[in-house]
Amino acid sequence: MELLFAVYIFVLATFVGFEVITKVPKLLHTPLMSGSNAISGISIIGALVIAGFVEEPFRAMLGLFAVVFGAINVVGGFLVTDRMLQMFKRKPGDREARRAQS
Amino acid sequence: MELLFAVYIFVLATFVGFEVITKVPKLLHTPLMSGSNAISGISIIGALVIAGFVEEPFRAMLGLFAVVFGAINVVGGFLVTDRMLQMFKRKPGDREARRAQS
Amino acid sequence: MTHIISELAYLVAGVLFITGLKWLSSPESARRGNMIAAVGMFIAIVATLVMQEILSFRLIVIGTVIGAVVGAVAALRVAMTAMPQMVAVFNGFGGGASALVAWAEYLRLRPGGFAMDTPISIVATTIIGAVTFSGSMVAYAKLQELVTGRPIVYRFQQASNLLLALLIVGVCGYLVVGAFSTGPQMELYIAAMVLSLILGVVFVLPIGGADMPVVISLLNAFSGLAAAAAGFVLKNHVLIVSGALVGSSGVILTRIMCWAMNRSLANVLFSAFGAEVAVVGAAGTTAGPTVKSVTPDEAAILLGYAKSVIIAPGYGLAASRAQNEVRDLADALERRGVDVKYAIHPVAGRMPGHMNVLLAEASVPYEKLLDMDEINPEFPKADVALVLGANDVVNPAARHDKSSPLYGMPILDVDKAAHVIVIKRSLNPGFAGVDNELFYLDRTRMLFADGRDGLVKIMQELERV
Amino acid sequence: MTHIISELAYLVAGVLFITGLKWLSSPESARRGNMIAAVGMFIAIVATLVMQEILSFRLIVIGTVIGAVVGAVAALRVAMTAMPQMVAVFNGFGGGASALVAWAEYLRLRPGGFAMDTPISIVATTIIGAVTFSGSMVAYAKLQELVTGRPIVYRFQQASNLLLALLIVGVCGYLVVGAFSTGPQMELYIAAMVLSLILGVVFVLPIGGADMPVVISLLNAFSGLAAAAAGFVLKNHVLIVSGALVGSSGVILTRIMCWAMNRSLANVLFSAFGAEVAVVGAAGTTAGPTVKSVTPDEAAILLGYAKSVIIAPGYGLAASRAQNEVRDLADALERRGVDVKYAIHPVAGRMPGHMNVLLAEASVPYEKLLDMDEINPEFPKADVALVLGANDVVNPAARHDKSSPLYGMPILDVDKAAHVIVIKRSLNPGFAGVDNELFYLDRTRMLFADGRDGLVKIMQELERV
Ligand SMILES: NC(=O)c1ccc[n+]([C@@H]2O[C@H](COP(=O)([O-])OP(=O)(O)OC[C@H]3O[C@@H](n4cnc5c(N)ncnc54)[C@H](OP(=O)(O)O)[C@@H]3O)[C@@H](O)[C@H]2O)c1
Ligand SMILES: NC(=O)c1ccc[n+]([C@@H]2O[C@H](COP(=O)([O-])OP(=O)(O)OC[C@H]3O[C@@H](n4cnc5c(N)ncnc54)[C@H](OP(=O)(O)O)[C@@H]3O)[C@@H](O)[C@H]2O)c1
Repeated sequence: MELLFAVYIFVLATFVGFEVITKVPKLLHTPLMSGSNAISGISIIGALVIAGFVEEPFRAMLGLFAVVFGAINVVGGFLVTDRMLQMFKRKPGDREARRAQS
Repeated sequence: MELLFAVYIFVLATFVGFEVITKVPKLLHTPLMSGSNAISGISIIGALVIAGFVEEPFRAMLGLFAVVFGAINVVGGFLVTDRMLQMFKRKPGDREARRAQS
Repeated sequence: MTHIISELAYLVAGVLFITGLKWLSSPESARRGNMIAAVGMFIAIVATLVMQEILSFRLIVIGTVIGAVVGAVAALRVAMTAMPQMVAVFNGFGGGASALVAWAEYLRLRPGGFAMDTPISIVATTIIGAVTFSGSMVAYAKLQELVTGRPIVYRFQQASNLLLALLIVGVCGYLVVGAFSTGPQMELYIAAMVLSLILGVVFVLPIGGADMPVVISLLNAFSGLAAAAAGFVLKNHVLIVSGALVGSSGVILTRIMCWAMNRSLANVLFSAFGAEVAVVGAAGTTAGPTVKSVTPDEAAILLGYAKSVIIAPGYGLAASRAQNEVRDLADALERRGVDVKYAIHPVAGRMPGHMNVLLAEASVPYEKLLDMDEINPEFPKADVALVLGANDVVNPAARHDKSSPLYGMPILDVDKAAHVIVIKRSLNPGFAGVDNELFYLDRTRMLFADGRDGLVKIMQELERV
Repeated sequence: MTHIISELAYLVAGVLFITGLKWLSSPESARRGNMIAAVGMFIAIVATLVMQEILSFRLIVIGTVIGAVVGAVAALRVAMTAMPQMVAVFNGFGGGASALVAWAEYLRLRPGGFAMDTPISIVATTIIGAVTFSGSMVAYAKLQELVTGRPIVYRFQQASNLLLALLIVGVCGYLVVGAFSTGPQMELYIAAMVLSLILGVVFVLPIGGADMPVVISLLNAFSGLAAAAAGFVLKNHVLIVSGALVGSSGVILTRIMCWAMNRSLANVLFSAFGAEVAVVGAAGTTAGPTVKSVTPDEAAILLGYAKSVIIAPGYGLAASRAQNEVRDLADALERRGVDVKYAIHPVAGRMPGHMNVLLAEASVPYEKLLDMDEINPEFPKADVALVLGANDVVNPAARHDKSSPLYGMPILDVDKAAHVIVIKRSLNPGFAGVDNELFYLDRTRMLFADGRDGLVKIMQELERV
């Protein structure tokens, strides 16, 4: 049952992913790549539990490395994406114009 | 847990639904309406189990009605959608033309 | 093990439903998409019959046969113009099936005691399913004109409806909270169901016939939700997946229709829109300036010697079942070298995409059916705009008259064509109940006739031109 | 109860990831979308820390701090032009984290015995994660030119790679089948991991540096799959949801890139494309007809007196970091009343959307960046097409020369403009290693210079014009 549940979720989430991603315009493909890459750092939450279980030093060590790896991926990924996206601007002054309108 | 699972599936399927449906062009909105309507007849599969459990006549009776209702919805819905879609054609002769090309 | 197999079969069914809906997004693949969804349904049904414990197949067979025959006959015999009410009926039965399933589960589970969340799911399925059932039947009756299509209004209507809704919420709350105690639970449950059936009726009664498509689409969303809720009751995941899909589809279509009419959903549901049609209309017809009418032979000349003609069909096309005649006319014009296109407004007619379905029935290739946004820039270049039983969707007041109920709705810019020919039976207003200044423009000619008759006459004259 | 709360938190995180990706589809909301996804991640992490049994936070804090600092410093200091390799590194670490998690779970679960499906999930996570890790690191090294960007080929390469892959499959099969028996399981498990690391290396080595974006995107899909597989191991649903999202995103981007280059994925991965660059290139330069070169002041005159200029940037823009200079030039031209647009080919540069990111960095408003399909009809009307360090994406051979490796790739039609100015350092070929007949056209003028230098000089001259 647990497994079935997992398969269900995987299938549905894959559908969601395909549908959502195909809507992203070419303009944003590089940020999309690095943003989704940051999301794949989610395995850090598995790593956290393992690193917290200190009773078995070797396992905890593996956990530590996994946490480091995961954190690099998550923090680096989101920050680098933000840096890229920050640069996407409309015409300068445009934002003010629109604000004034509404 | 069962409930959580159900919620997960509901949320993900809703996302899928929104993404997929927003891509359907206006041209096809009426068939979409009747096609998705046919899918909502899925409760027939709950009805089948109930109608099969004849030991409790009243429940089985409810099941019988539910099966009838569900079957009307499913059969009628898919057929009427098919009838509509059958009518959507490109230019007459177009299909032949394309077949000849490929 | 059988459990796993049936769950997998259900997953496959769900995937097929999704794929089917995806394929519905292009006219090329739409038909296959519908079939794929039907295959998904078949798989789900077979998996249920094979994998679940079924004591007797007698009732199942009887029920399925009756339902399938009724559904098939209805689906194959209904006229294309009656599609909206057909969808409403089917939809109502779907909601009804969910409600009945919930009822049966209530009977089964109550003696043994419920799991935590089941009472809520059961009650929700029952209410939503019952409202869907009775509401859809009223929508059907209105569209089929078994009762008047006009909004049925009476004093304290909204107040009493609100009271009824609150009553249902109260009963349900009691049912859920008291689910684990004894008491007159069964009676209350049935009361909740009956009250919901009544709510469905009184909820739809005050809504005008022309707003029924919105209501049907909303009820479609409801029937999806009912199926999903039934899935929560039965812990059946294919029900949840399908219900969620249908629910979101219904919500999106409802939203699109409201947008295209530039009205809020609340306005559609609660404003008894169209109740005063006669009054405004009559005023407009008697007091207004005069209009120029045209005879079929004059119209034939105008059309026959034009370089480009845009046909803007509306509800009158459906009402007079003129889809084949309009196609014949277009063909005749094209043989004469006239460029003919169709301008399709998103809410022309009485269902989303209504015009598309009708014209497709008459084998008009769908590339000729142009969306409002595409065709509007073409009107200034067109020689003749032929308005066929359309009214609100070509009313220029929507552009400039802030007091008009249509104000803000995007319209087809037929008034920008060099000439406008309007075929309708009278100067009566359309669904929104407002007069149309288009009819009084200098460049407009009215051809007062039933849509089909008018077209046939033009055709006859055209052959002589 | 805590379990339910954390599951709900995970569900919220999943929904935020989806919402974030949805918002990434418009430049207006993309930044917020990324933040929303980050919030989702934060919620998932907090829920884990609060709700799961954690014996000690020491290692967690150490690990998180180290990782966060390293990640943040790298992310904030990397040059925009080095984005591809940065993404590769991050991606590799993600895959590595999944593999390590699987290893730890293997150690934990093996003594007690596995549930039915766990061995498969663990093994899958390990292999995919390890391949992702080592493959990404090699991709990084190639792009950063720590090793040569050229395909590294040797005899029996494909055969030995295949053998390695089969060996891994064999070991894994044995591991899964024998999961419930005793024996040298642990050793075999480690062997599988090491072999996978090797596979990642040898898989990427023969792929040319310019094809790295495709590889990175594919490895991105892998890291998603690894996370999803880890979710199957841990029965953690937010891992599954996120992994599936990333997996599909990676697959789609990979497909899009292959389409845009008109090559199959297999061709990208296995053909050692670009290994013979030098040969073809040299042949082209020595034996070909002569080209007309142009001085910066002549170019400035051509540009300054044009009515409309289209700039077609390519990899050379990234290599010479000329994004600010190109913007300055465009501004200067616009001040003189010249209409300036940018033509963005989908695979110009070395990543999908590479040009967009670079030009956005220089604050070029994104409405000026026109897709290939939009801009191509404009070239015939343009006075000057300024090709800035682009080569393959403007090679007319793609249109007509069936023997060219570029044949069939859609290109920017710069050769249809009245004049073409090409800024690059030499006549050397671009990534595909083929000569470009564009350079030999009558209307083409070559400005041999580093991209940035060339632009700066044109600017200087322009001020005098
Ligand atoms: N499509 C949807 O999804 C949808 C949903 C809800 C509401 N609506 C509403 O429905 C309206 C649709 O606009 P519309 O322009 O298509 O229709 P309309 O505004 O309702 O006007 C239809 C016109 O057709 C004429 N007509 C009726 N029967 C005819 C016949 N047999 N032959 C010739 N003419 C006939 C009527 O005039 P005579 O009586 O003079 O002949 C009437 O004025 C909009 O107000 C829209 O908001 C649409
Ligand atoms: N974008 C992607 O996602 C992606 C992914 C995989 C593969 N690719 C491939 O990459 C290629 C991209 O095409 P492209 O036209 O952008 O690039 P290209 O064909 O690789 O050509 C780039 C040109 O820029 C010149 N250049 C290099 N450094 C320069 C500098 N500092 N200053 C001035 N010019 C410089 C080079 O000529 P000189 O040496 O003479 O200066 C070279 O010919 C395509 O073949 C595509 O298939 C792209």
